[in-house]
Amino acid sequence: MNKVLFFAHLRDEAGVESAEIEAAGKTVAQLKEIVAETYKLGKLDSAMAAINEEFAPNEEVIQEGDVIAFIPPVSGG
Amino acid sequence: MNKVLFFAHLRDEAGVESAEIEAAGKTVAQLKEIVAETYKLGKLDSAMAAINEEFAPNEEVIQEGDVIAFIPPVSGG
Amino acid sequence: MNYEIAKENIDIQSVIDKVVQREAGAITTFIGTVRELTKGKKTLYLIYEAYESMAVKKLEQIGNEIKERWEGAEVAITHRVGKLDITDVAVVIAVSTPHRADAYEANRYAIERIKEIVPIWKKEHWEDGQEWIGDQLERVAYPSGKPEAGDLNE
Amino acid sequence: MNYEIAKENIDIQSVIDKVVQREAGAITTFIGTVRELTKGKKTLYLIYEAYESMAVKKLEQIGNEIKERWEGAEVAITHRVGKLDITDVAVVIAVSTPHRADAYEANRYAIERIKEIVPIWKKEHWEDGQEWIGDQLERVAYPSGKPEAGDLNE
Repeated sequence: MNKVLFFAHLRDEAGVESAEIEAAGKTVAQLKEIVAETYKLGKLDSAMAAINEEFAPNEEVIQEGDVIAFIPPVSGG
Repeated sequence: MNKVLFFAHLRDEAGVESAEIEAAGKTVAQLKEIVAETYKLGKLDSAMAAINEEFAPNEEVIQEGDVIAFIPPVSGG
Repeated sequence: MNYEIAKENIDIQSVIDKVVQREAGAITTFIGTVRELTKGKKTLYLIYEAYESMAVKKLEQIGNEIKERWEGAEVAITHRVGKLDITDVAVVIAVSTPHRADAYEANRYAIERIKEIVPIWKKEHWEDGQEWIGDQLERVAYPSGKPEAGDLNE
Repeated sequence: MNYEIAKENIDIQSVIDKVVQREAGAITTFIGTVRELTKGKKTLYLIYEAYESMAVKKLEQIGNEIKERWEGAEVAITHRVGKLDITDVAVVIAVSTPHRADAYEANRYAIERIKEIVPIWKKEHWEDGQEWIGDQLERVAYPSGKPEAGDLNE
């Protein structure tokens, strides 16, 4: 299983802070599609993804146990 | 009469912090010459002068009561 | 602990203290404060949220990038989360270097990088509504899913 | 009293407090500290001396120059005099502006101007001697008796 984290407007839209999803073997892009459909997330395309707290490109393959976070454009500072 | 102030290495060389000199009607350049000779100040040429706390060019004429300061190249900050 | 996410008011002096060094002639700080007006619109308050564990790692990455580029630099960054009122301090960046030009440049680099790669978001609250900043149309989106090629695993 | 000559330790936060404003999104500070090594030579301590009344006026002039050039800027500068040990704070410059690029630029401008026009001098004390900095041969002299044309009565 994999933990998936939502932040900022994505969390507001998804209505949850995190979810458990079976994502091992899928790419980040594939997981994005699944998550966008499941949670009706319109702007997931503009989000970055992080795997285990490091930015990961769309083509990276997720491993069992990885924590995936969807990161909207940041606005700290 | 005019008060003349010395700072930093000029004060160390002159051996005084200030002096009373009759300088009215003289230019800054003329006063520099007099002071350099009186106090044996070798580096007065590289000093700026201030009249009443404002930088003054060499050709400015000193008025009665003006306070003149000789200001070596500054090194604050 | 030079890189922190704070839930309370940031003590600026304590961030500065982390970068004091005998080899430094200059310390610069950047203090980001909550501004009342942005494009004529009045902000009432902000909420900052962070992906805290990753944010700390990314702040540390920025510090390491600075130490590689500016020799002898020391860096400390604290970013606050939670509700912030006007004039409250959101972020403090302190950089010390032997010479002053580097302290300014390295500090500026830090704030620009924070705005690129550190997972922190602010939600602006106005009299007539609220919005997460960063999902607005005028912002650059990241269609490839990443901020830029160079940011990955740097 | 945004422009001061201090005879004791400078409280950095109190300088920052002077430039806090609701319109500011950014505050930068420059903190000049006493560095141990300069060109490989070990400093034991410094003595700073000021032509105090004129120095305060010149600091204020610098603040006014900044306000003219960078809209919405607030400025506070405190420079210390007397004996300073390694890592002691010699000067604190705080600048607040609505946007961050200005806060960095205006702050940098302030320290460069201090080094040009404010009558403050430092005497370095090493193990093998002491010297007023500013009268050394590697420094630019002012043969015309002034720092530069633009500095007069600005």
